[in-house]
Amino acid sequence: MAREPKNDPTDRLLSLYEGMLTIRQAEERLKALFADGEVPGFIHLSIGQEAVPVGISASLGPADTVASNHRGHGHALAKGIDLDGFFAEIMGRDSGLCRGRGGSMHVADVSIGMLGANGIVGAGLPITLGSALAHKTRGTDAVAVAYFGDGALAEGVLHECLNIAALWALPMLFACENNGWSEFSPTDRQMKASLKDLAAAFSIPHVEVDGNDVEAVEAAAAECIAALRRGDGPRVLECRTTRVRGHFEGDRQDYRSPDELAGLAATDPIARCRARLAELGVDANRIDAIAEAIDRRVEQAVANARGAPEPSFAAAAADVYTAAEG
Amino acid sequence: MAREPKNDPTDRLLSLYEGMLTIRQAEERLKALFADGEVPGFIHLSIGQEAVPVGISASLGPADTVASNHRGHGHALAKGIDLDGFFAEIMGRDSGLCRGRGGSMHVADVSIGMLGANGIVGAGLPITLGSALAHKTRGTDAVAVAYFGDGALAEGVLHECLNIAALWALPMLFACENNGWSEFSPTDRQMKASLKDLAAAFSIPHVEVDGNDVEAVEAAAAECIAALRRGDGPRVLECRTTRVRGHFEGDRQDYRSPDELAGLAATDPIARCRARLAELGVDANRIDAIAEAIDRRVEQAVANARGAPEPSFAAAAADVYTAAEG
Amino acid sequence: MVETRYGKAINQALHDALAADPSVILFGEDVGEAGGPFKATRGLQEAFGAERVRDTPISEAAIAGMAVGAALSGLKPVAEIMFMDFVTLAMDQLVNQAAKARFMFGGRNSVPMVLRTPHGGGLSAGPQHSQCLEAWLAHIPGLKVVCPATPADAYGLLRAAIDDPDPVVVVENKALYALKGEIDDSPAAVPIGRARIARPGRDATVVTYGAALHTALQAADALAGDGVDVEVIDLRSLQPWDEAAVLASLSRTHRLVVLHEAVEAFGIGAEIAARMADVGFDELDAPIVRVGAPFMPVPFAGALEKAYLPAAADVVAAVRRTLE
Amino acid sequence: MVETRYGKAINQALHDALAADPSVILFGEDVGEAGGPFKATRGLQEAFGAERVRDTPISEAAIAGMAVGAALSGLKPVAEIMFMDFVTLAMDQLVNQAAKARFMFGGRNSVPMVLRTPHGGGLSAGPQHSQCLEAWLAHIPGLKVVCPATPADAYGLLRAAIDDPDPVVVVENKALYALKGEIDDSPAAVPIGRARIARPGRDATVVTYGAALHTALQAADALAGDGVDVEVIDLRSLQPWDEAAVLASLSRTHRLVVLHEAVEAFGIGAEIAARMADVGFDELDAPIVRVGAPFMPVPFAGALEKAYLPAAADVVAAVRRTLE
Ligand SMILES: Cc1ncc(C[n+]2csc(CCOP(=O)(O)OP(=O)(O)O)c2C)c(N)n1
Ligand SMILES: Cc1ncc(C[n+]2csc(CCOP(=O)(O)OP(=O)(O)O)c2C)c(N)n1
Ligand SMILES: [Mg+2]
Ligand SMILES: [Mg+2]
Repeated sequence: MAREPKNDPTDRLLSLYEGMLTIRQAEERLKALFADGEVPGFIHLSIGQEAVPVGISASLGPADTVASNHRGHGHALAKGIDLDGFFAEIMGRDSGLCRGRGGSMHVADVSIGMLGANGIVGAGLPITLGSALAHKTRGTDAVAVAYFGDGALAEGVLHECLNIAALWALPMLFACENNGWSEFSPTDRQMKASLKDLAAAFSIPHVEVDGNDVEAVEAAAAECIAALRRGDGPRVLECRTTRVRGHFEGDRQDYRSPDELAGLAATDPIARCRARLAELGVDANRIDAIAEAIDRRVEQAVANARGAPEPSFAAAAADVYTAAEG
Repeated sequence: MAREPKNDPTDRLLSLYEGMLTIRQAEERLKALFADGEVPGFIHLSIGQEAVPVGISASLGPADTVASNHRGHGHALAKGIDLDGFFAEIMGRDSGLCRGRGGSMHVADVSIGMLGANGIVGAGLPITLGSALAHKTRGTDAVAVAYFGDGALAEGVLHECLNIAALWALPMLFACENNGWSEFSPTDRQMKASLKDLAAAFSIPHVEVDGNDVEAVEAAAAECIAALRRGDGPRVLECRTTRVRGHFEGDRQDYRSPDELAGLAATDPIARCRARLAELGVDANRIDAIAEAIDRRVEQAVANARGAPEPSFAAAAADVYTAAEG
Repeated sequence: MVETRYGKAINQALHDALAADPSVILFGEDVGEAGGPFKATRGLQEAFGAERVRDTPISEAAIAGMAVGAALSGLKPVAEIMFMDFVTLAMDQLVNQAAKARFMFGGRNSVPMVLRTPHGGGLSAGPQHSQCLEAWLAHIPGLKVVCPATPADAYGLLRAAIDDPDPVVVVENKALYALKGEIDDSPAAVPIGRARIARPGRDATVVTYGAALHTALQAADALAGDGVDVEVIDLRSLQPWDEAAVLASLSRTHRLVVLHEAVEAFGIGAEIAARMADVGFDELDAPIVRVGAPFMPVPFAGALEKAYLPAAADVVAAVRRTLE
Repeated sequence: MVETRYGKAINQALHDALAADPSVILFGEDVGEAGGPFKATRGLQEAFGAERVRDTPISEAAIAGMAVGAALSGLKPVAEIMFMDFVTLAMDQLVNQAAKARFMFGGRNSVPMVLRTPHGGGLSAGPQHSQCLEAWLAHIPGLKVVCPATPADAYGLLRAAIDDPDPVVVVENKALYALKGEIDDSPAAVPIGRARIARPGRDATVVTYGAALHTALQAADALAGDGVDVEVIDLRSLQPWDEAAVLASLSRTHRLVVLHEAVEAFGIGAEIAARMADVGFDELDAPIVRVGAPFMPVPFAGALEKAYLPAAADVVAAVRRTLE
């Protein structure tokens, strides 16, 4: 996606809208494909959380890096990962970004700075730290973003990374998607400390934002990332957001109250963005055209994936190590 | 040692003095034995830090548990570990508390609640957490104490333990010996967060105390431990103290400024305690008699260790697992 | 005898252990209210209360360490690590603490803890949710490791693990949770360290454990059709493992294949083969052949994972090689 | 040729790598100003600055993870874990991230990182500062593992590791840091995966690596006095290991002993023996005998540790067993 900076505010918002809708429609498609048995394994959908990566990625360029977690589709797409490769990967085809070896929890494209979704809660944090260290050591103004959930707050490695990032003033953005849930448990039963207080303990500026308001996320992220590029040291951006679907597809969410489930639609970042576009006087047809274009693009990606060959076992075996030269 | 509570304040202080001096004289003896090649391996002396475990242990009974770190001689002795077994262990004899298998970094006596010194920085923390969980689950009013240094603040497991202890209101005392050093580096180059701020983030009451003032440590620890016994949840006790010797014996401490090294004597908790005893009118002969008694006891322990047999390899091999019954 | 599922047998073992001994407690991520990621702990918090069946934060190092500390302080904790891939976060406590505390403290105390964790592929769970890392643990003096292949053993080995005074890692296989099998009405503990002849035979021995047992039995059926009579040994315990049983079988068949789902190189099978190439050398009439996963991470796509997992055909080929 | 020490050779390799390639950086606990716990990094921060030679906090998981991230972002990090026992805190990043990133991301990138860490006993450092855990790493597809036995290899394998596009763990031996040996004036990298015949011989093969090489050579000397001519193979690399070299030697001597300091059970030697019991079966004239540490934690007391460590006499006895 890697959107060009748009100067006109309406164009900017349309671009953010398109970014979010791309993730949404891709995931809605995955949801259906999963239900139909065309997607194997576990998939964790980020439906309802799209504003976070789209808002953040608006300030990122190809030299910037991001590392993600198990709920990484949005992070990857917003960073500009190829949609064909994305679907093909999750559907387990040879044309997948990872040639079908990683699947949903490992979509990656290091060539554009997407250092991978991750199946290990918290593991993206030190990887991002190292990436930020590389940016700083190489003297570029690139930044590194770690996406993680509120559940990951309990992992010790977060503490290690907050400390080192602060100590060395690394250009790292700690981007927390706080959706209130850690799998099947509300995070407030798992975490005694808030990220705000933890960040404060390490003297890292913490910004909290309504993670379902893409404009707010964009603005907050832009400020954080500008600070990183100036060499001001790490920032924490905590985005309050909403997990709409189960922890993974197939999770019936019995543990959530009917009231909570009923209220989810109201928080939808895409509906909010659309309302805002309408306020700004954008024509409904123009907005609908975006959805249609995405739909065609997604269907094309699905069709391409369906038509792609199964991954090659021999190629996989040959890729455990780098082939010797010569 | 496991001193009886003394009601008379002078007697109390004498008892604390004796506790500290026992550790000091034992370690001074170890220092000489190490220099003479009678102690193998690495030893980390706590000379200058004796007030911390002695002050804390004044509130502990045999049902309470402590876990320690690499600099654990004082923690172990203050908890009441047997002096003969202590010397024999560190000198690698069969009569050692661990039958010569652990050495200085592993002195332990689980039967009196000393869950071991530890060679892994931070590792005593979750062990203490589990011990506190056991106390709580079993419905006793016992408490669990983790001794750790300021260098351990950087380990992620501290964060995990602060969180769980707070979340479950476990009777755990986080006893930090902040001596300003992590091996050969000043800790302020390694840690961006203070323990105070970390504790605050988890809503754990934090008490800071002059760790070289045994009365102050005793008073602060008594309050913390009373709170634990009441079921009020964990406490952090941060003791500012002074590492007098090198990180381990043999470390020449080139990295410390001559000024700093020259100033170390002034912080000596034992000298301070002795001055206080003099103030209280305790006769110098009575004080000196304590030193002499300890000296005899230590020499006896050394002589016993020297006379003890080498550890048995067959017995060691047989102790990897519990022998099957019957 | 009743029929039950592997996952249900685990649940029953935990239930019976909690009921039998107040010092048994359970903790892990989502093991309480949610009943566990694979439902193995379903209903236990309801039955025994939130003090004895605890949901933890996502803190694997602390989970393992808590088990050590609780075990040193009078409890018998049964901790869960949700996927075996995540024991990578708990190795210090398992290896440097749990395994060594008894030896290192002079043999005067033990560490009666259990760590349950599922390994194995077949669910397209990808490279970080499918690994079989049991060889690491078997290499560590002071740990015991068991790996049940059937519902009856899932019950019996877990009860034995909880009764055991030393730290035991119970490695379950994700693909087996739904497996049905017979179990006694009042099932007993299955002694740790003893293998089972899952199928007697005279022509060659296949030693295996865990889910691969079923692959071995399939292969044995196929070979039986061709008149080759394979003995299948289910190790059940990996540390200690039943060297005598393997040697006895080899002494009858003189041909040995070792099979597991874990990566072949440096896996459990290496030790068994190496040991038999020493103490069983005179009994060997053929090369010892190992069948295990190839040297690559567990791939995600169905086609790749299927090619990755050792199959009955591989075992058949291996047995044939020993008969050449 | 000059004489240098093992520790000094490591220092020189790091120095030369830092000088040769600006993308090489070093980090670890006290590796900078203090020059490393074993002085292997002495002077490097002074020479190359605190940006390229960094002292880290005591955060092993972050150290390993930083190496992964830096390697994915254009650098060639060389991280240090102070004692191999502490890799227990870094296994997720090594095993789930570093090892898998290339495969898992479709083979489109590599992870050119090095992790240096010392193993081994002999210093009465006790059960948590002496372990040899290399078999764990050798079991993990995607990692390479080397273990130099001499100053020349300490230099050459480390240079090769830093040049290698994939993650390499360089396992040093604490007891060897002071060892002296010859090294070229302009030493070159030593290719990963190739063994070396440390001593040619006809009667039996002893395969070993690391500090145990010197034990093997001692044993060979003793046996030579009795007219037994032992070939000693220094593996140098453990993953990949040089199967062809071992098989070639076995095909000459027909007798095999595998020796290492690590615990015998489920150690590196198990794989080598298992493999030879398969591909080398027809060459074997005797049982394959392994010599390794007994199944117990590394004990502290001098007398215990001495009895614990495999000695030349054990190797002599093992070779004799293959000749019976
Ligand atoms: C180390 C580790 N522990 C446990 C898990 C299992 N797990 C996967 S996601 C998850 C909850 C994560 O919650 P959060 O970080 O808030 O992300 P969310 O799912 O809410 O987006 C857990 C426990 C894991 N994948 N890795
Ligand atoms: C996990 C781990 N990392 C590193 C070390 C090496 N080490 C031993 S003590 C120490 C410094 C500890 O500093 P602190 O906790 O402040 O204790 P102090 O020595 O000051 O008493 C280090 C880095 C270790 N033993 N364990
Ligand atoms: Mg969440
Ligand atoms: Mg300190």
